[in-house]
Amino acid sequence: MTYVLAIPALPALAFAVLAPLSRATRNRLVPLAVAAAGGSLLLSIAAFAAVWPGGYAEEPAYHASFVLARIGETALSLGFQLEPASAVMLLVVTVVGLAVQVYSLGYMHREDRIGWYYAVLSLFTAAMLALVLSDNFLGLFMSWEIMGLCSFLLIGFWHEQEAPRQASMKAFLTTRVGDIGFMLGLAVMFAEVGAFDFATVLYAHEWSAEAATTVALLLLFGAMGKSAQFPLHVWLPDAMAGPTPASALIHAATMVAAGVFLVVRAFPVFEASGVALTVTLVVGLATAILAGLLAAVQHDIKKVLAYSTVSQLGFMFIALGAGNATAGLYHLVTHAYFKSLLFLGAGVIIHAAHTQDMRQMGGLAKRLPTTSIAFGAGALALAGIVPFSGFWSKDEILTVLYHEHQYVALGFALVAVFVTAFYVARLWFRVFTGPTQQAELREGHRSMLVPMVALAAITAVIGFFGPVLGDYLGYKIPWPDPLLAGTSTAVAVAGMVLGWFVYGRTTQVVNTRALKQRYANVYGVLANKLYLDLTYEHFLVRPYIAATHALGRFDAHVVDGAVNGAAKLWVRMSDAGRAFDVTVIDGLVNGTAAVVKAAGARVRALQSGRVRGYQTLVAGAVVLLVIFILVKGA
Amino acid sequence: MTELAALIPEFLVLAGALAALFAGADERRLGPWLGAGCALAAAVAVALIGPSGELFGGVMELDAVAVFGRASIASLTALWLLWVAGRGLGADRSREAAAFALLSSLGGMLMVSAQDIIVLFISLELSTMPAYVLMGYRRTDARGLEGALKYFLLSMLTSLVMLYGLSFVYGVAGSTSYAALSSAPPGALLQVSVVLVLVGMFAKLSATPFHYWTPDAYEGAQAPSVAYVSTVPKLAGTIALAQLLGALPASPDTATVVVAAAVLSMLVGNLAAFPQSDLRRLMAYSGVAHTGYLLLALSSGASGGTAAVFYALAYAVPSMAIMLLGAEEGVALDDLAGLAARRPALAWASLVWLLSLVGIPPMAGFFGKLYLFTSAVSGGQLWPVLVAIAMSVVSAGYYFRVVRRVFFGERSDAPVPPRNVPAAATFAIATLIVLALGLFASPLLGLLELRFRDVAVALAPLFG
Amino acid sequence: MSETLSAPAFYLLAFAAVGGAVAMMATRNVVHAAFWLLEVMVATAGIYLLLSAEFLALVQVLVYAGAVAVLTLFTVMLTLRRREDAIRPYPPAWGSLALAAFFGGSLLLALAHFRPAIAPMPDEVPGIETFGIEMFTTWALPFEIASLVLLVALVGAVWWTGGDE
Amino acid sequence: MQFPLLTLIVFLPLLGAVAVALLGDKRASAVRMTAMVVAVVDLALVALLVAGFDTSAGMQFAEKVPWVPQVGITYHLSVDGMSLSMLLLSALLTVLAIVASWRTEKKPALWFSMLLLLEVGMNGVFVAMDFVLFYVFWELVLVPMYFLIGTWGGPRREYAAIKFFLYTLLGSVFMLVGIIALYLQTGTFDMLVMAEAGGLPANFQWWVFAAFFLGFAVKVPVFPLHTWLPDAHVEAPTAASVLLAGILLKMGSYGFLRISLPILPDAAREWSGFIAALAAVSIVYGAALAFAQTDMKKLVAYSSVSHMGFVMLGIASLTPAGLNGAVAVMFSHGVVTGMLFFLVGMVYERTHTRTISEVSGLSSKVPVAAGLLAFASFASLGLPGLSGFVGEFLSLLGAWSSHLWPGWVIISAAGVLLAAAYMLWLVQRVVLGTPSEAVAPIGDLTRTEVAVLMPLVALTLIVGVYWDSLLRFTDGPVQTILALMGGI
Amino acid sequence: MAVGLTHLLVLAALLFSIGLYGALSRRNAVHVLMSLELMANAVNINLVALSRFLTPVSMDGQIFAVFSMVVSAAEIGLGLALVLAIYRSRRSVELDAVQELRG
Repeated sequence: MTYVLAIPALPALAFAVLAPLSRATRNRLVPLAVAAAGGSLLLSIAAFAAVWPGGYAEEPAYHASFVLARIGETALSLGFQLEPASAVMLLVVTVVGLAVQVYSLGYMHREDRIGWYYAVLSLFTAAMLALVLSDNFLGLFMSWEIMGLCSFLLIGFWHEQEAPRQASMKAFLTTRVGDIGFMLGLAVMFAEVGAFDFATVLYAHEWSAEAATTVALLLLFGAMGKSAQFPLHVWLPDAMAGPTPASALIHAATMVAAGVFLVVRAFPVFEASGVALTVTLVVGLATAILAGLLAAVQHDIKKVLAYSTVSQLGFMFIALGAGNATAGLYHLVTHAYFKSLLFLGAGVIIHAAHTQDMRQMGGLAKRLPTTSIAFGAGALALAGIVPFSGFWSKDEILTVLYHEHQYVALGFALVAVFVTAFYVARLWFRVFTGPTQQAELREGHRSMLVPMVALAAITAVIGFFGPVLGDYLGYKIPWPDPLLAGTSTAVAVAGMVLGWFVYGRTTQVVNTRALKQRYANVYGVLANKLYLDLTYEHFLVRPYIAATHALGRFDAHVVDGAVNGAAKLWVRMSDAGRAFDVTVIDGLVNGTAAVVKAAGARVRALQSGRVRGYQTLVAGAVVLLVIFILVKGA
Repeated sequence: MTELAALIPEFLVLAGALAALFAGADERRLGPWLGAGCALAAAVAVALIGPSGELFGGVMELDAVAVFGRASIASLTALWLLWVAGRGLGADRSREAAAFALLSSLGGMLMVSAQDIIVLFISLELSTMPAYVLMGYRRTDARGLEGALKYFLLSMLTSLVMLYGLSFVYGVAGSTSYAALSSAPPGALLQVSVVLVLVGMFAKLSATPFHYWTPDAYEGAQAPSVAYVSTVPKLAGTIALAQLLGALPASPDTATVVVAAAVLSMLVGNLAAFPQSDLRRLMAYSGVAHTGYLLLALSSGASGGTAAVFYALAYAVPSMAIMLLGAEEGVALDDLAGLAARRPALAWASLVWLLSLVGIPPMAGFFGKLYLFTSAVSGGQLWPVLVAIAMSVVSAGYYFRVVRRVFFGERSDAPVPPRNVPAAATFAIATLIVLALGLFASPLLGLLELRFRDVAVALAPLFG
Repeated sequence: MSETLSAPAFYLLAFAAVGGAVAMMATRNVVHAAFWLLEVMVATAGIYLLLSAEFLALVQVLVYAGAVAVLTLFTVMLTLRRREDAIRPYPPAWGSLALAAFFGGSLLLALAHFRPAIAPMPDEVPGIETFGIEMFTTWALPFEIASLVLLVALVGAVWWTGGDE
Repeated sequence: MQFPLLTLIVFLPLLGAVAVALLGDKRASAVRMTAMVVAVVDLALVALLVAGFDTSAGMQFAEKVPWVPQVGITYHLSVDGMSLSMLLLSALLTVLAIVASWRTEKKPALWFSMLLLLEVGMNGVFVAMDFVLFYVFWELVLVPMYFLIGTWGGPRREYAAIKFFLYTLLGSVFMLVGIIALYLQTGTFDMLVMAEAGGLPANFQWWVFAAFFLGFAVKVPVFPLHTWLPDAHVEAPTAASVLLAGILLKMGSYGFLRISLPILPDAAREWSGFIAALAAVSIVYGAALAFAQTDMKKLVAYSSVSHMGFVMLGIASLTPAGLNGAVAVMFSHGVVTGMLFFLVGMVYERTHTRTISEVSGLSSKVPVAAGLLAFASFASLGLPGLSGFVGEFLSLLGAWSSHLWPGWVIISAAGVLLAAAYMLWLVQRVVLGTPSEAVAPIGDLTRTEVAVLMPLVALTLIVGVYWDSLLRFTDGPVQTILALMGGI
Repeated sequence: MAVGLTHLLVLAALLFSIGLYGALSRRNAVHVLMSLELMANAVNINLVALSRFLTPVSMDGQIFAVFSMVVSAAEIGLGLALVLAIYRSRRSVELDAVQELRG
């Protein structure tokens, strides 16, 4: 089964070929990248099949590792393992990856740097595949960071403009805040266990609650950065400055889910801690609701989707926090498909409408039929409407909460469901219904539609395979409980109805502007993204920059100044040294002798030049020495 | 007769002095040439004859240190004369200068072998008196004479103080021989007289606070004279002082006096050298500073003596070379600007000398400092060593003011003196000595019978 | 020969010496000072005689009272452009006086503790013969060195006073 | 006696330096070729050494002959893996520096002979096992660097040169005191003998450690002894900057590893908390100052302070991972910062400015330079898969699992973020964006320039991907040091 | 009280101190030289007295005194020549006039 190694290797190879040659070849090598993605998909399917029927197994189906470094007795190794969870993730990544790559052929075909775009996309795919295959936390972290690099490069793809540049940096730095937690988590893990591989860390080691809590919380912090959980989510909406297909792949389907995947991987540690699970739950709930609310006030279609992603990731964290990793993973899978679908749809819409502002859109359903159908499937999945995939996985999360008797959390989760349905409806009605505002609206290119349709199909049917997937993962995913399913569907429908009521009717019944004014405080908070960016800006970034400049001055004036001051002092001292002859000794002797003319007034620096003065000094020194000796000897 | 044979080197030097004095016309500089030859021959003779026991009823003894001292004094004098033979002394005749230098060296050679205070005193005078004349060698130059007068008056004053001290030393010990000193009955008078003797030696070595004549005299003098006076008599004086201190009864108070002078010299010399713009004055203060290092070593017992002797040589050679460089290029620091462009080889040689004075390896100065600090620390003088070390960084500051001008300075109007083989040879030899003393110190130290190991006492009590 | 000296002779000579020295310092005329120095030298020669150092007394008179004093006087004369130059108003140099007093005082303090082992004078006082033998056997080398010192002084003096080129 | 390979490696450049100096400025091309050949041969000899090196054994290729037997000074050269990695770096960077400064027009003979002389000192420091010899090489480095900065540097070159000289001299004279004290205590100048013997009184160790600390910390440099560094770097010509950052700084941390830890173990333990604190401060302070710079070179210079902080953190941890990490950072920093300085120099040559705000949009104008600059930046900020990550990660690992206060480790970990901040800021401003006026007319890197950078790129990748390629050399010595320290 | 060694040593000390005072306070170079001469004289008295009372047989002190005389005579001779040379260039033997070199 060595071919498993080829799954990440193929896109990596594509990167290695494309990156240096991208400029020279423009788009001629792009098919190579697509082919590599396709190859990875085929191999992933093979790998998926090879693990079939899955279930719990002591040993992974495939395991390969090599030693990275030896430190004394300790060997740090990198390795790859194939087991059900990674096989599922392989499929998610390669499917979405291929879809995005094909879609990008159309979406990006006018770009000069399309070769570079594909190179980074391939590197990203390779890193993500390596991440899901990794058999240890170190390898996971390394791939994780490389994904961060790719994210940086893709967000800043249009680096000639200010916004993408800023956004890319913000994304990298914010996730790096989380990465500090990850790195420290690794350090603590190493101190505690002395190894990074899953087998040892998760199963062979007896975790104490404290150690487990420390590690788990640190890893969670890392996951929160990468998965854009509150309050580290601020980078994700900005990251929408990148090309839309890249957003679909990285900032919707895969990379942002890596945080969830990390928690899934480290789940035994979380379980050993307990506290960490609660924190995870709280974080998930907060994120799910707040991000949902934020999504409801955005006008930029991509930002709505971005906040939606944040919110949905919150759902995944809720599942994890509730103690069910499989449910989280399940939602990860379904979300990956439908959210990438939504992004791809948004890409077509943006191409067609030449704007991202929903207020300038409307009536697109008629002009973009295929897109609207595919987008609709995704939207319904997001809202959690039967039979689209989101329904099943979300329902599973609610079930878990119910079974775990987390009723309060369940209540909040239902609020989040409501909010989600509301903003989905808002989005839909704003964009697809109502009067058309643009004259020229064209459906997307075939290369863009095909992946969307494929993803829409998956979104439509995948929910029915939930139990099968559960079995594959070694965990039972039951069919939905009618009562709970009914409740959640009802909540969702209610949300959508509200959305229709506010945005959907041709004659505006609800004056949104009046509402905004009436609840200006609430709206203000939401419109300003909870003031988080401002808070970070004012309380972290600006003070830091100010501090660096202050330190710069400090360094130049105080630290260096101290040295220069010492040098000045030294120059003074050297003057003093010359003056020493006259001022100190001369003064001393003259004080005794009290005869040399105008001694005090003639304290010129330097040697006086007067030989009689010298003689007096010498005699004085002699006298002092003799007295010293006599006193000492006595 | 055998006793006189041991002094063949001294006779050679004397012969050189007389020959130089009476050598004919000055154009071909026969005097310096003859003198250089004799001095070199003397150095070789010293090495060939080697150490011998007591001579002339014990007033002298040619021990290893004396042999080293005589050989190095004679060699250094030969080196200096070689340069003088090449370049002369400007408008002045070089015959007398050569004779004076040789006579002074003769005094130095006798001084380092002295085992009797009478011999010590009289040879000290013999080594000093020609130096006055060399300082004021340009007899119509008011500044030179002023310097010489200051030198003379202070030197004579301190000589008399020393002589007075010596008279009491003789009185207390009942004999003028060194051998009797160590067994002299202790007492306040002995202590006082030893201090008076030290005053004389300090003044000759220009240690603070008896150094006042040094900067003025050097600045007034011609650079070649300074090159000689600042080095050879100091080397001789150091060795003589080492011998004398070795003979005196051990006294912590004496050590305190020496250390105090050492620390003061290091401070005043290094600090005052910094702002100087005249090379002679700079080297005068730097000489004061180096005297401080020497005294520091001398204050720490027998191994310190050896270290001081080594350091004195490691100081003398580059110092002489730098002053001779000043003689060729001008004594204002700015005169040296752009030397690297005009005379690159000389510039690089000067770098070697200056680095040696700073104490940068692998030059002789570094090893000198290494041995010196080692013996001083082992002698318990930790704080003075720290001062010395801090001051050696300060010294880098002013030596590098020279380096900076030599290498980075710009000067277009400077005349390039005509090629001169003896002068070039002088510089080359000086450079080689500086390097060789550092890299191949082993034979020399062997000669000095350095026994670092024996004095390598545990430092633990210091830190305990 | 006794271990003590004739007191009257000593005090007389000592008075002459110290008095001469004080007078030498007190006079404002450098020429007078030279003569007072001469007086001190002669008195010193007397003290040498008192100490049975006849040869030294002789040398003292010859070298100091003779050569040096004359030399000094010549120099004084040569460096006086006018008669008045010889006379300088000396303000009281209290500082120097204090230093000198401190020095002398300290020495006297040190001398107070000095308990030398006085050696008895042999019956036959070593005379000039012994002196000569000592000088030219044990001290032959220093003697030669001393002659070189004189040579240096001679050549040096000639160099400095010679030529006006 | 075996073939004196180490002597040859150390002193071959000296011969080269003399030869080059004798050739003189007029025969510039001969000068260059000679320098090049000597440096390349030296690198080849080091490669030979690497090939013949047995990673399972300790000190190898030893040469030991008495030098000044009266005092017990020996001519003792030897290598272990740690020395070897530094030696390789030194030989490699010298070759690259020579190539990169190929077209030096001002006094070429002096330039190349100083570069070679510098190599003598650098090589020597890493293989000398006798204190006096070590000190000789240590100080030998000062002189050529003084001239490299003072002759070919920027407008304030003389000031920067003398500042560099005096600062490091001040440090090293205190080191000399330490050496003397050790000698007097042990009666030998041989580092290895001293380390083996051990058993020095704790109080004594403390003072000697303090002396060595001053010497090494100035060189590293550790906050607050770092202020010579920015001046030196800004004024220094590119090749000198590369060697300064690449090798000279490492001499300090190498000193800690080779001398302070094994010979003064008790003091090292006692001081480790203090060193960790300074390391953490250096990391954050350096990063903060790097961020505040408007000059590219100064930014890179201050980043060195930050990176060397990780070295010190790893050393302070006194754990296998930490020490390995320290050496790894040393190596990686040499490679990566070398690369950065080369690139900044190459950009400067073209745009005649190093002001960040005046240079932008390199990527669309000079993609190769921009790509390599970005690559180096990411390596510098510690991206996994590139060499920078290896050491910093191991340092953190080691520091956490050590006795050190976790707060220092957390602060240091924050340095990873700050490194990203200033490096990305640089990338964002310089590499990305639209070409500025200064960038508009410039051309991309020449083949020679790319050739200079390629070995560094390769090393960055190799070490970053396969850590053991470096750590196999360092782990043995690290274990030896820790064993000499009496285990942890 | 019998006159003994101490008397002579005190006499010498007195003379030396007086000489020192003169050497420090006189402004005329020749006068200073004469004061120095006085000091040398004091030392010689010291030497001869010590010789007389402590080593009457070997007469080391007397020998020493002879050398001392020779040396100081030589010094004085040289010194006077120097003063003359200075006088020629400066037309003055005032020490305070000789202070061109300083610093």
